[in-house]
Amino acid sequence: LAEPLIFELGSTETTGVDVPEVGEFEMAIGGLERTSEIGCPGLSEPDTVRHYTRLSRRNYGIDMGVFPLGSCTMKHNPRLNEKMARLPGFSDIHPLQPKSTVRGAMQLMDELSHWLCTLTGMPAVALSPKAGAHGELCGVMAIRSALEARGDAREVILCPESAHGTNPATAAFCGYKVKAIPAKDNGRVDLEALKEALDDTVAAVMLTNPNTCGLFENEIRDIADAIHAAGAFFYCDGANFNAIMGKARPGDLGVDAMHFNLHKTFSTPHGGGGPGSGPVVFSDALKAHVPVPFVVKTDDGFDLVEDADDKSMGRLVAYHGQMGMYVRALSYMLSHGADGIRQAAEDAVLNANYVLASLGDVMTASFDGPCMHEALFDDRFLKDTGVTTLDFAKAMIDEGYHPMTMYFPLVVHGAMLIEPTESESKFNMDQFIASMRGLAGEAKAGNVDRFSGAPYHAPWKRLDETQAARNPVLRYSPEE
Amino acid sequence: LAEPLIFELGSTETTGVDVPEVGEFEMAIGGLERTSEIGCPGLSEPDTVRHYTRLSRRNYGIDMGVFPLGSCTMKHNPRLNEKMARLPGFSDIHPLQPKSTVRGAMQLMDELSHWLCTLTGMPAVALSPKAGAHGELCGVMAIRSALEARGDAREVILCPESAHGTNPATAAFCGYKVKAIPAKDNGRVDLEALKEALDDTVAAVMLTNPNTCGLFENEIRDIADAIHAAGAFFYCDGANFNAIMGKARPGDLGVDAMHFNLHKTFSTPHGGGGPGSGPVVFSDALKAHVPVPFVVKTDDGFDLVEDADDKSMGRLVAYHGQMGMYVRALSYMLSHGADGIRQAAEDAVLNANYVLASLGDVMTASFDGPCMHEALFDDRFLKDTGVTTLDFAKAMIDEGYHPMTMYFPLVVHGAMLIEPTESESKFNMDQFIASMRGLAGEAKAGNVDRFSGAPYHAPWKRLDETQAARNPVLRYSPEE
Amino acid sequence: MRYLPLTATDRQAMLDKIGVRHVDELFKDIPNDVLNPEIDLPRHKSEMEVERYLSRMAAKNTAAGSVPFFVGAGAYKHHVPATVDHMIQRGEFLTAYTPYQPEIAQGTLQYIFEFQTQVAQLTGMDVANASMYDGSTGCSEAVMMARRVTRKKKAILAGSLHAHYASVVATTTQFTDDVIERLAPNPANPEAELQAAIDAIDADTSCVVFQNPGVFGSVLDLRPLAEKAHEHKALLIVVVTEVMSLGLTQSPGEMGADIVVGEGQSIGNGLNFGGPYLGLFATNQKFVRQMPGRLCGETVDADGKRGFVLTLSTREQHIRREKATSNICTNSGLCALAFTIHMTLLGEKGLRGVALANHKAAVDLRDALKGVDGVEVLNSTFFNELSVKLSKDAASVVDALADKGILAGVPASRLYPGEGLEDVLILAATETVSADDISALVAGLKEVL
Amino acid sequence: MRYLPLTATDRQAMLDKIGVRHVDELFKDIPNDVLNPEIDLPRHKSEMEVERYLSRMAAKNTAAGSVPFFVGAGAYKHHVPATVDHMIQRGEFLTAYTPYQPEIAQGTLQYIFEFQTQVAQLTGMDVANASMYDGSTGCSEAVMMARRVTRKKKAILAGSLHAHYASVVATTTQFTDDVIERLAPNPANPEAELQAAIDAIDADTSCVVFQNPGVFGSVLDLRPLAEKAHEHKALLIVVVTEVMSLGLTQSPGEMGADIVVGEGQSIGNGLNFGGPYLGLFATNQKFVRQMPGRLCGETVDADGKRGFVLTLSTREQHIRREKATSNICTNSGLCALAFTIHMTLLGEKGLRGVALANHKAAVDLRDALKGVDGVEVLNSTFFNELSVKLSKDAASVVDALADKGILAGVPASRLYPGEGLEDVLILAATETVSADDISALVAGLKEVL
Repeated sequence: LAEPLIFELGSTETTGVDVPEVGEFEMAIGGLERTSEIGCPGLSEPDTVRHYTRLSRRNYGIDMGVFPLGSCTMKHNPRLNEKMARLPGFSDIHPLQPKSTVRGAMQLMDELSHWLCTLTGMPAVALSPKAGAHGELCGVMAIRSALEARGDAREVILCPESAHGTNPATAAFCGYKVKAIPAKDNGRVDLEALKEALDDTVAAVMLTNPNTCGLFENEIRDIADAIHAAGAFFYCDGANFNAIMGKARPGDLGVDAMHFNLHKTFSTPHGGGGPGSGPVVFSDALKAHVPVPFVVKTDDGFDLVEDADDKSMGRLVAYHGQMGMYVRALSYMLSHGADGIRQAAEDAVLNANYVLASLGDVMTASFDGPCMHEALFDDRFLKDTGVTTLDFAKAMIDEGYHPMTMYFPLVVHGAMLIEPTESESKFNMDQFIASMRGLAGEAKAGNVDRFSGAPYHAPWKRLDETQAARNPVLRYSPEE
Repeated sequence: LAEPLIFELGSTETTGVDVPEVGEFEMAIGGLERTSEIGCPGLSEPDTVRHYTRLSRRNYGIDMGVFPLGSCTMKHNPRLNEKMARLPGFSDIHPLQPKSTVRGAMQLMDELSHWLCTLTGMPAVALSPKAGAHGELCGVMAIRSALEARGDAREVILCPESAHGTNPATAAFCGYKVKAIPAKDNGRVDLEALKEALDDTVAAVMLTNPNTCGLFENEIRDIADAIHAAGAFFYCDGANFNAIMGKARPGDLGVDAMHFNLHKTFSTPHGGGGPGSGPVVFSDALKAHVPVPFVVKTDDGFDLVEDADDKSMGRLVAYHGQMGMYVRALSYMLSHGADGIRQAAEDAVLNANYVLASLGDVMTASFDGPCMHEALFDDRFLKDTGVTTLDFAKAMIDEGYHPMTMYFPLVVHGAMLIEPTESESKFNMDQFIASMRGLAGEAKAGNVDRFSGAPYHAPWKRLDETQAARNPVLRYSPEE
Repeated sequence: MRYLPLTATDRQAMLDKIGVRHVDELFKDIPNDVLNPEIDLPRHKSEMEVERYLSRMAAKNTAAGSVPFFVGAGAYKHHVPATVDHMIQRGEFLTAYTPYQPEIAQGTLQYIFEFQTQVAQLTGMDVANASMYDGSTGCSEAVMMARRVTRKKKAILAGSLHAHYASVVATTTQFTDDVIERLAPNPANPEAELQAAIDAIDADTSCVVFQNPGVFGSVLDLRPLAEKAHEHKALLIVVVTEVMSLGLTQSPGEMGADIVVGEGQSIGNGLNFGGPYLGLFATNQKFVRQMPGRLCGETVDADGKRGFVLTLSTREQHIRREKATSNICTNSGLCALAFTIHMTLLGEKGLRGVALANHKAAVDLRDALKGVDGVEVLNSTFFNELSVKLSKDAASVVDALADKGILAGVPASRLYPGEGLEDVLILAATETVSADDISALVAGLKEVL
Repeated sequence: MRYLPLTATDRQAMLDKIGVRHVDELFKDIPNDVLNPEIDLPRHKSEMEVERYLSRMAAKNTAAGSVPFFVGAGAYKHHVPATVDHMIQRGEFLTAYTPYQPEIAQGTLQYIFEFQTQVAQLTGMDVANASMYDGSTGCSEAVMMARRVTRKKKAILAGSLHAHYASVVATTTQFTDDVIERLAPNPANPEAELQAAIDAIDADTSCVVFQNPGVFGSVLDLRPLAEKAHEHKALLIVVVTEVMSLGLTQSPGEMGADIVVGEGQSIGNGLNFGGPYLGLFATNQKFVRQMPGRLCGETVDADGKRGFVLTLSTREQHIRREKATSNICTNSGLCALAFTIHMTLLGEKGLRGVALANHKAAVDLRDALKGVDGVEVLNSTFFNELSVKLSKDAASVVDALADKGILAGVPASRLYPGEGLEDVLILAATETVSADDISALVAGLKEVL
């Protein structure tokens, strides 16, 4: 059943709140009262609850089943975290309250910083970036600040072809030209090609490690050495940190800056597209350039530094960043502890390799194993079946699963990137594997109809994205 | 997709909690350690969340749509109530804490009592009964206590044929014989027959008012007078109080005792079958016999009376009753206020009469209007269609609605009792009416298939209740 | 009014459709002189106002989690995982009705089936029902069931039984010809309590009700009691007010119980000042048709797919009316859901672990109390609760400690007034009690005694 | 570990299937000498331990709701209905990903479409995006968008703009050749701020950024600014940090804005010490393809049924990579959901009512402050916030009042250090401020000044 829009359900006369009556008084808004209609309808509370309950039931989330979306680390969101973030002492404090009234908040930021630095072996962290891409921006700006501080005007950033789109976008945002580094047949960076590309125009190399093919860059230290030898900085995209947390520290591998996605690695909710949080850890070479604000220890507790000095890059956000996400991430870390964090990484990698080993005979793995936390397949096994990667993914919906990531990374044809995360049980994995094997078998058996119109059992059939883009309807209008 | 049982999903080795390690110590349980396996499987937290999320999606609740279940008052459950009930000052207090540490709890019970007494015009209330039927028990026991106190051994309770099953069950529970009072053609008690039945063996008359046909007993005062003239007591089943709250007070109508269903009238959640709460208000004639505990005002606040005196019937429950429900009910009352409570009753009655007026031409109303908060139809309009009340109700599921109450009250054939409550908007009512008209039209058009196999679009087809009762399987067993 | 969707325009259109001019024409059956009375209660309040009003009221109570806390006696403070409360608030659970339409209530029905199984497993019995109101009302239902089964009248309530439970049984049966024999509490000698119960059984006995752990905390082997009862064709009803104990001790079923009644609050549910709680009710297969309350059973749908329905409802009031086994209708569905979710999180492994942590806390408490002058520990066995004899009146000691911000337990005299137990205090120590809490209690007792 | 489902048995079976003996064989690509480092952090904790640990930390902060509270300056305490937080915690919303698979994400997509419409209606603009991180980053995106639209470099930031927003713009553009001209704040003369912004516009100007109500609270008619900007083919970017004001004042669209950037926190979202919040971003139809961030559009499915998809993604980084309009990827989905649910509850009627209650509270505050010696109210216009000049250093006054349990506002010097505003205090009064709160503030000020 279709759910109407609120504009079709409500009226501007209806409201789901009781407003205090204020009586007559002389206003002081300079004669600028709004006289036009705003047009926003209201619904009573019962109808509001129903509308959003029904909408929610048209969504698929981690809470419903396996969500093997590669590169996105769709792990369990503990409800404890939600409860902790809602403690009035965290949720009901203002970013500009006197510091004497937010000692616990400063302590929390300091502890979170300590965990992030310890897990990465890095000396400094900037908490404030609002999301992963924002963290990248922070990292690259720190690199540029450091280079400018030493009078070194470099203009190029190197990225592998398999990088997330945010990497080149961020580099361009900071005024850099982006050059691609080729990959080798084994899915890793071509070290020799990298060395050739590295010269004194290169400001930084941005690498994701484990990379977007789900592989660890096994020449990482040679890469780091080469970067540093060229006077450049090594930026690591930490999107895939889940695979190695507690197992290896980026600081031990020569990384100069790395952002986290707290909502991936440390289980703050994806929330249908955010909010995120993208703290960045820095090496000694970059730490002078971190943005304000940050927490420092004082003799009698903590202080917040809010004004930038000469070296700091400045301020990336109003206030102090994503406090609500910090609470959730620290709650996750405290719950797991050092032992549980390592175990989580091991289980994530184990689950991915279990998928790789269990599907390798019916689907085509792009690279030799072992993989890290995600298993990459391509569409060679669909050759001549008439079934595309997209079809295959949509058919997974009919099996009760969210599809894997498709067509990314770009370096293999028709990519299917499966990341189970550590949250999946063997029972779930075995069911998932059986479904995938079943689908692969049906594709090979020529059962094209099973795929071409999929999903059949979702609330909607495939949606027409072309029409949406050609004639964008971005808001409700009554004349429709 | 079927959801396995936890016994099929989990293992006794798995747990979703982290237990503190206590080390070795000498136990003191008299050598009675459990050595046998308990057999309860555990699930990790993510799998637990998924299991119950998926189960929940197989349910229909008020939050999903119109729930016109007659006699059950399925009104909106405000989320504020849930939030208030979870304040640690209410949810995290022990019933046997020192009274000096629960002053707020006693105040809340006192205020709730005040609201219930004021709305009914009755002088006393017993809060502790755990549900409506338990409240009935409390009421009838008070009546018997009062009769015994005056040395009057009566043995009969009169109930109308249309009564809820709990009424005769309760009367029997208290050692009374139950005799039925016939109804008149207009759906009300036959006053003359009642008068005839009333003699000095009758302890009480139990009436639901508004009655289960959705009608107000318009001879209520004559009924009360007749009851009292016979030396009997007038028990009113308050299940349908929603129709008259704020509009009329049972105390003004000669009622001696009436229970509430807080989960119906005052919006505490039905919760798939409870918990309920069944406070009972009493007239002066009965108030000496209320059970303990109860709150009394003192010079410096409140006190809890926990020990029964000679007149009190005793104790019906451990502790103080359903505190969590008291908080929700008072939150509802404070939110509505005296004005909103009356408005709610009017809207509930208006919605029901709107249904009656809008469906009267295509379905057969059992009695002439106006009705109170529910509209009663019977199956005369389905005559010769091959469609039964049950079929019709199940077809409503395919329209996206919870069925109405069927085959109750027993006094009309193939009853369909529709109670929209005040929570429904006109928009919702119009959609519902259109669906019902559509179904009635299809039934009359002979489209029997539409009904006989219904529901077609629910997750399950009709379930075999006969098999369940013939060979009861009441628990999971591994050998199955 | 934020909960009322009808607008003034809607109301007028609807009155027009009905064909009346004023809504009060719909209330014409109500005698006119009592219609629309003056109601002397406040007008509606905004959500913010209600929230502030009730929050101020709540703040006048001392929350268990905010102080050293040793109060038990049938209701226990345990840590309930956040997941439990989160899940039970899903609208599809919270706002569903009793599952009379099984096609759209399989969520409720399946969790009840899981719940019934878990309760049967925990208690060591064959079958359990879908929950009662609470332990005390369940106890009274058990006594009445024993009468139906045995067709005998006399119920023996042991001294170990929580006073409220005994009162509820007595109150509920006062207008029947049941005979209720209440034995005296004896905190100093639980074995004597057991023996007294054994001795009280005779040919007229329908059942003997024994709580284990007892209200004073002792854990006993009930096999001798079961034997004697069964010799006389009486039923043994075992009451468990601390269901967490079943993770550590032998089950009532193993000891020979015929009916087990439990208070399920400890698992999944908060203290809530005494309610809502949930009654556990389990028995053996042969007595199923004499059981009160709802039952959920497995079946199949028209396609042969496994599903669940309420069953054996011919025992119930809505079918049998005055011939029903009980008048109970509403159960504790949402509390049972909380129970079953918490049990699923725990599993056998977690339950055993938490139970052990409870026992350890109580052992630590006992050891600490042994060093306090004026305190004599009465128990030789216990799970997470024990009784002590104080050198002063227990109620006044509890009040004095409450003034110091320590909730020290339940004075036995609050449950058993006039029974000479003024110097007895009942203290519980669950997994939520820390070493600091125990130290605070000990220090407080030393000051007060 | 309660979040990790694999048992030891499972792990072994999986290793066997993979064909390795130890999990570390799967990590063989990591240099062996850095594998499995000693991590000097605590071991895992039970849920109860974590809850206690974090609760103690939270208790060291003063919650806004627990004291008289007048802190604003871009983040506001409002009453958010319980329904909002309840609904956003439904797992299907909370744990969904960005809606790239529209067939199973219509819940998210439809609410985004509703959100975009609501934001467009509130701001008086044609279209809005699916949200930015917050107002400050949205502001910086707006400046960069203006550059793309006008192909000019100079952005003028008016003195009314929140200092953090101006800093974010400056920081974010520091490595581009944009020219950022920051005008001085002037709390005593907002009209002069406006005139300075008008005067600063020239042919090189890409945009002028004006906050309304300004950071010091004044509400101005921006039509003259829009006229001058449009004369010079520059864009007017209006920043609204208190979106609740749009329920009472004319919209930026009505005043001629080309881009409206808002901080949406006030509706649906708590204070959260500054985040997560949500940026509102609206513009006119003709600029849609230069907009940053996600957009949801209407379409149909294969059966012709209305549905929604993310659209115009060719602007975005995952398609365009280094040529994208922004590097933004994650948005504030859940905060936007809270916004749209709260807006749905409010509706136009509720929004206007709450906005009026805010203004009334601020009028009451102004009137009360007028009676305090040493306090000079600087504003002649305001919505729910105003600035005062004190006879003492504002920061020390705020600290002194904090010690008395009153959170009195934001000293202007915290936002504008070294700009000679040490005696200026910014105070907000929302619908949550009671008459008692104002009395407490006045009494406190009288003691401190």
